[in-house]
Parts: sequence; C-alpha cells; structure tokens
Amino acid sequence: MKKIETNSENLKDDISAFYDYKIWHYITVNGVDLGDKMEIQYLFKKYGNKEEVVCYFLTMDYEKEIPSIVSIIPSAYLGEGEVVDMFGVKIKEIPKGLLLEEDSCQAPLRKAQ
Amino acid sequence: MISAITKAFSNLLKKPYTCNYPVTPVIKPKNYRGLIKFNDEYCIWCDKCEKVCPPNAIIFKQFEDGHKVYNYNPYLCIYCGDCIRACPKTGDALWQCEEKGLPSISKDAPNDDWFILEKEAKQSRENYKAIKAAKKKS
Amino acid sequence: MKKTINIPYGSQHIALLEPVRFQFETQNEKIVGVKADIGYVHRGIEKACTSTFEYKQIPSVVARVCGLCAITHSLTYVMAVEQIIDVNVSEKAKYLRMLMVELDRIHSHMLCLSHTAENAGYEALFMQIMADREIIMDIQEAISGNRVQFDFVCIGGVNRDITDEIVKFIIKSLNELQPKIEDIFDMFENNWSLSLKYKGIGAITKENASIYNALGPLARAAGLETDVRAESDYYPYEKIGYKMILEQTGDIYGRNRVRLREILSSIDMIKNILCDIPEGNIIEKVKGKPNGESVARLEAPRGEIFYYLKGVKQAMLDRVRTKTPTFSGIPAMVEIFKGQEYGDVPAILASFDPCMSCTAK
Amino acid sequence: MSWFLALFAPVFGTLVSGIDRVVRARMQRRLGPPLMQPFYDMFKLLDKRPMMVHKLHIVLGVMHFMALWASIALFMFGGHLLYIIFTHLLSVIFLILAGYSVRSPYSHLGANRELLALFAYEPILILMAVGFYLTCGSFEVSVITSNSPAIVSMPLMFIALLILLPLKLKKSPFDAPEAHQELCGGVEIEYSGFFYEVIYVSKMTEIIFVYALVFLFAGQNILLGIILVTGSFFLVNAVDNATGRIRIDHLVKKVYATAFVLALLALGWISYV
Repeated sequence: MKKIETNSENLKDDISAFYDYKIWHYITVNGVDLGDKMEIQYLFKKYGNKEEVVCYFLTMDYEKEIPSIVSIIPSAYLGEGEVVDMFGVKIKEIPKGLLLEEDSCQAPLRKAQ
Repeated sequence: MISAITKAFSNLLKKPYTCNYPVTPVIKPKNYRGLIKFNDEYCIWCDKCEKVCPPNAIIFKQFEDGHKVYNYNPYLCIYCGDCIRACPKTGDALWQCEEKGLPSISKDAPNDDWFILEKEAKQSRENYKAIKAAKKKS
Repeated sequence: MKKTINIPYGSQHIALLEPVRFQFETQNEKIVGVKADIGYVHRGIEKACTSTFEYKQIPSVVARVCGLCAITHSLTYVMAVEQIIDVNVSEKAKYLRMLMVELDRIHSHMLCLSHTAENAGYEALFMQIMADREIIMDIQEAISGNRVQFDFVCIGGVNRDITDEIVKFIIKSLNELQPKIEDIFDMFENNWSLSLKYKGIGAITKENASIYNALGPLARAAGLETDVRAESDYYPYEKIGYKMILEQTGDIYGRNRVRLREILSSIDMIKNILCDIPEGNIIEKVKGKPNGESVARLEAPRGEIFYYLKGVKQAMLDRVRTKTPTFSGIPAMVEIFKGQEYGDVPAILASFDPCMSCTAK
Repeated sequence: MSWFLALFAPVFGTLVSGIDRVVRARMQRRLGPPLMQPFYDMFKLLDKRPMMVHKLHIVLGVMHFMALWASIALFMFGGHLLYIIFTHLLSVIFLILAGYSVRSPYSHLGANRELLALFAYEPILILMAVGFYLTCGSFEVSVITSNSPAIVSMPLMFIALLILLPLKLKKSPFDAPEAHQELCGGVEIEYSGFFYEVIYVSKMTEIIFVYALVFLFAGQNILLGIILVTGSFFLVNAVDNATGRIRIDHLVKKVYATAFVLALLALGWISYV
C-alpha cells in the first residue's frame, strides 16, 4: 500500500489532480481511530495492472470538519456516509443516517466510548 | 421456446429432483462436519479447545479440588473444527463425528442456561485460583 | 399532467430477498427517480472483530457476513493477516484456495442467473438452474464438509486436504455440469420471452460504469476491464488459464452472458487446478501478533472485495474494514434504474446480484 | 346436472387448481404440493383475522366473486353467450374498481394493468361469440352445445382462444396484471382473511369459466370436449414453464397482433365459406 499524506485544506485539490475515472478505480473511504485523532483514508487502484493500492490519507481532530469528495467521485457518498456514521466525524454535505438510525448507538467504532 | 415446451412435457415422465425430506433422509457425504464428541479419559485438560472456539461453545467448569468438567453446547457450535485442530490429543479426547446437529426452537431456550453456566465457569476459575493462592501462602 | 406514483420496493418484498429499500417514482410505469436506502440489518461485525474476537478466530466470524461469498470473505481477511504477520503459504494451499473460490463463483453465478430468470417470471428455468446448482453444492460439501459455511481457509493455509477420491468425484460432476450449463446458455440466448425481457434493458455505458465505479460482472458486461484476478499476482491465475470475459452491451443480457461464460471458464480452470495441484503442506504454523497495516483484494463473484487491517501487537486487531462489492455497486445500480420501466425492475435488480447482508455488515 | 355444476363450480375450480399445481411442479421436476393444497390454504385463510381497508373494498370483492359465479351459472344453464361474456366483464370491472378503491400503489398499478389486459382480451371474446353465432345460428349456449363441433369450422378462433388462456389464467407469458415479483399480486394485495379467500376462490373459479369456453368448441361431442380441455390444460402449463413474463405494453401488442388478427381471419373465413 502506497501512502500519500494530505490535509483537509488540500484534499479536494489533491484528489481532483490525481483522480481520473478512466485510469483509477476508487475503492473506498476508510476511517481509522488513532486514539486521539482520526485518520481518513481514500483508497485507489489502477485498472488493469498489478501495481499496489494507492492511499491518500489525512489526520484530523474529532470535532473538525473535512470537505467531501463527492463532487469529484460521485459514488463516494456511500463510503463517506459510512465513516460519518461509524466514527461520528463531520464531513460537509454528508448527512448522518446511512447505516444507523437516530436511536441507535452513535459512533460505535470510536475508541473513547 | 419449442424445445423448452417439449422439455416441460418430457419432465412429466422423469423423476423429480426433490425428495420428501424428513420422511426420506438425504445422503450426507463422507467427512461431513457434525457434532463435537469428547472423551474425558484421554483429556489432558489443557483448555486449548475452549480458547480457540469462536462462539464459546466449549466451557470447562472447575471445581474446588481442581478437577474440571467439560460442557458443550451443540446449538452454539458452528462446527468449524478449530477445537479439533487445537487439541493435542485429537481423535482420542476430542473428535468431530458425522452426526448432524439437531435444530432447536426458541421455546426450548437452549442457550439461556448456557450463558448462566458461562458466568459460573468464569467464577469457578477465579475461585480455584484464589484457593490455590491461599494454599501457597499457608 | 402525468400522475406520479411512488412505489416502495423493499425492504420486505417478494422479489427482493434482501433488506434494502428502493423508492421508485414512476409515471405510467416509467421510472423518473430512484432513492436507495441500505442499512436495515447492520450487525456491527467490524466492531465485533475488534472487540470480541481474537485475530485467529476472525476467519470464522467474517465468513458469516454472507453465506454466498463465505469463502471470499474469510480468504481476503486471511490474505491480509498473512501479509502483516509474514506467513508464506505453500503452493498447494494456494491452489486449494483458488479451487474453492472458483467453485464458489460458479454456484453464486448460478444462483444469480436463477434469480434473474425467476424475477423475469420464468419459474421453470429458476427450478432447473437451482437443481443443477446442487452438483456444485455437493462438490463443496465433499471438499469442506459443509454446504454453505465452509470454514475451509485458516491463517497459514487451508484446513482440509483433498483426496484422490474427491478429485475424481469433482471431475465427474463437472463433466456432468458442463452440458447442463450449455443448455442453460441456450435458453438464455434463444428464448423468445426472455429476449423481450433482457435485451437492451437495464443498460449502462462503459463511461458511466467507470464514473460510478461499477464492479464485477456489472462492469465487465459494459466492457470495463476490471477484474482483481488479473490485477494481482498473489494467485497464479495465468498459469491455470484465466481469461478476462468481456461483453459490450451492458444490459441484462450482457450480464447473463458474462456470468454464463465465467461459469464455463471457471469449470475449465478448476479442471486445470485439479490436474496440477503441487505437493506440499496444506498449513503453516502461525506465530506472532499482527503489527502494522495491510490491505487485501480478491475477486468475489460479485466484484472486488477489499479488507483493510490494522494491528497493534495485540491478539485483538485495531481496525478491520470490509468493503463489499454490492456496497460500491449501489451508485451504478441507482444510475441504471433511471428511465427504465417498472415492469423490468425485478429482473434488472436480480441481474445486479445484490447482496445486502454483505453491504450492511 | 346444470344445478350441480353451477353450484359446485368453485369447488371444481379449487380441485383443478390443485391438479394444476401438481402438474406444474412435475414439469419443473419438483414434488410439488399435495393435491388438496388449495383446500388447506382455504381453511388456513379462514382462521386469519381480516384487516380490511374499508367496506366498499369488501363489497366490490364479494361482488366480483358473485358476478363471476353468476356468469358460470348462466353458462351451465345454457344461457346467452353475450350475456355470459358481459357478466364476466362486469365481474372483472368490480375487481378493477376494488383495486382503485384503496391507496396502495401496487393495487393501483395492478388495476391499471388489469384494465389494459381487459382491453386486450375482451374484443376477442366478443368476436368469438359472433363466430359461434355465425356457425351455429344462435348465441344460446344450449344451442351451441347441441350442434356439431365448432372447432371444425373455425380452428383459427380456437387458436385465438388458446392464446388468451394464459392471460385469463394469469400464467406466463401473459401474467403481467398479477406479476407477484413486481406488484405482489396486484389488485388482490389489500385483501386479507376471509375476504382474501373470496378473491382466492374466484381466481380458481375463473379456471372453470375459461375451460368452459374451450369446451364450447366441441359442441355436442363430449369426448372431443374433454380432449380439448385436457390438451389445452397441458399446453398452457407447458407454455407457462417455457416462457418468462412479458411486459404489459408488449402483452397488449402481442395479443392484438396474434389473437385479434386470428379471430378476424376466422370470422372472415366463416362468412366467406
């Protein structure tokens, strides 16, 4: 896995400069709880060759809000929605409630709870 | 479409694929993964099977004099066979038979007692440890 | 003004065996808007994997995410773990794993085909394919000892060896299956009512397939060359005669053709695997605790399956991320539904082969 | 005899439906349900609690069954064929109104489709009645059944009726009005308990109506009639097991392109000969 660091300000620019839907296959958005911070990963793979998976990642505080990449990758709303539900992070324009309901346990995968 | 129609007619004369299941038994292949069987004569009480079991279907309860009792819950068991592979005395002490586990209905509540037993077993281990520690001290 | 009727499709519906809800806005039975709602059966398996079970027990846990792709889930997990703790699996175990994955692909594709037929109102074909599918189920039962939950792979190899008797049985059964598949192929190709139902219905272009990240047979039917089997060299797929199967039409008919041709090619691959299974151990000893990150991908019957693991030198893993094929396929599905007739919806939906127990794991 | 047939038509329909299910299962190489399964279903439905939307819905459902039964009774007593066809039309219209009277989208779509199917088959039934008038000189069923077999003079009309059979019996390829995978049964979806049983029985009574029309082609020759009925019964089941469901717009087009044209040709032939 090739990891490339980015941050919440540059995220959209980096992804839009990098992502071309004809070459790259977007895998998913993944969240990892680092204990006091969150790591959000955006995973890609090139079509039709055997190179390794490319991962753009950023670290963020729990309370901060990061931009959404739906405008660049239209199918990313599912992956982002899952991260929002499971970790309780905030992503712009991505509402809660894709997988969990209002009355279910909030942010189940976060470590602090 | 014509061939399918002729097939439908010819199927009328053929034997059905399905069988009247509970009345006519189905044939199981060799080495079918069934229930777990235990023989306490050969067991060395290493607890390895208990540790590897994913659904905690094997529990050893310990008594104050140190001897253990094997408990097995067929309704919780997923027949994965991890316990058999972990067992140092496979075949003698613990083995998997080809017998199919029976289904249970929720009215029987097969697992309710089991969860109580699970707690008791945990408690019994701690009690035994405490007794052992007390003996060492004295 | 045309009247708009909102038709809920699911989460409890006769043609939809999965807990997902599609809300169709229709005008004269033509669909003008679609909303998808997933997450009816979220079971928190990712949470359970990081809080209840140790990493050696997880292959049995993730296998229960889904019954149809049981082997692919545990296998992908196992591949990811083996990368972290540096276990080299023997060639023989790799061959046996490939064998099981291909068998799994055959039976899953057959199930999907039968559902496509049933949801197009062709009950007899459904029964026929289901009856033929029993051959594969019997093979799987003979190899692993169970019909659905194989628990065949474990960290470091596979659990059961294959005997000459079973090899003979598999080859005999596959020879029996091949003409039956060709027969079904003929039905899908030439039946008058099915061609009305399938040809040109539910089509997606190659462009849209790659914009919306379609996967597996859905993408390959539109001509998008994506197949994990060709994109990784973990398994020697070239050696056993793997060919990527592509169709250009992108409609239900194309998807059915992709599935049928993949079944035929899988049968050939299985025969090749059985011919040259190398000698060796089936299982390696595993020591140590996972430390670090790893990802693993595998081509499940429905498309790419993806696992991300993170371990911190403990018996319990820090993070297990499962990405299932249907989960990433939903945007493409929603796109396809727009502009279709409501009468075609069940067949289109079945041809996606959706697996919601995977999606809401 | 007529009394007996008319009174027990629903029971015969249920029995035929049981045979139908066994035959269909055997054609798919399944064991299938026992012969008496529709009766068991009926007893089970009696136990269920009816949860009905409103009274009009109930009334329309019961009226559907009564009108259908009346049309069969008319048939058994040798009544006027046009009256029979229009009483049957009335019963279908009751069902369609019942479908529109509730707010379920499935029920509405089912009623829409039922109406379209009605447009497809009703003209052909009337053309068939005209055909009988031209060959036998009367619309009375009693006259038609005492004449020589009508199938000899209008075989094309019989083929047209054969094409209609799957449509009336809700079998593929023409089962779009019911389409349980799309509409969960269409118009009948909001019925429950005893009132669903009424709809269920009327569905099976319809089988008797349809095969009675087939029987009509044999005229006075009862043996030929039995052969025609069993032959068409097996043929319809075989076609059901060899085709998928086609869409409602295709259905209307195909029925007009085949059955309607055949019926017109048959009429032309009769008047020419």
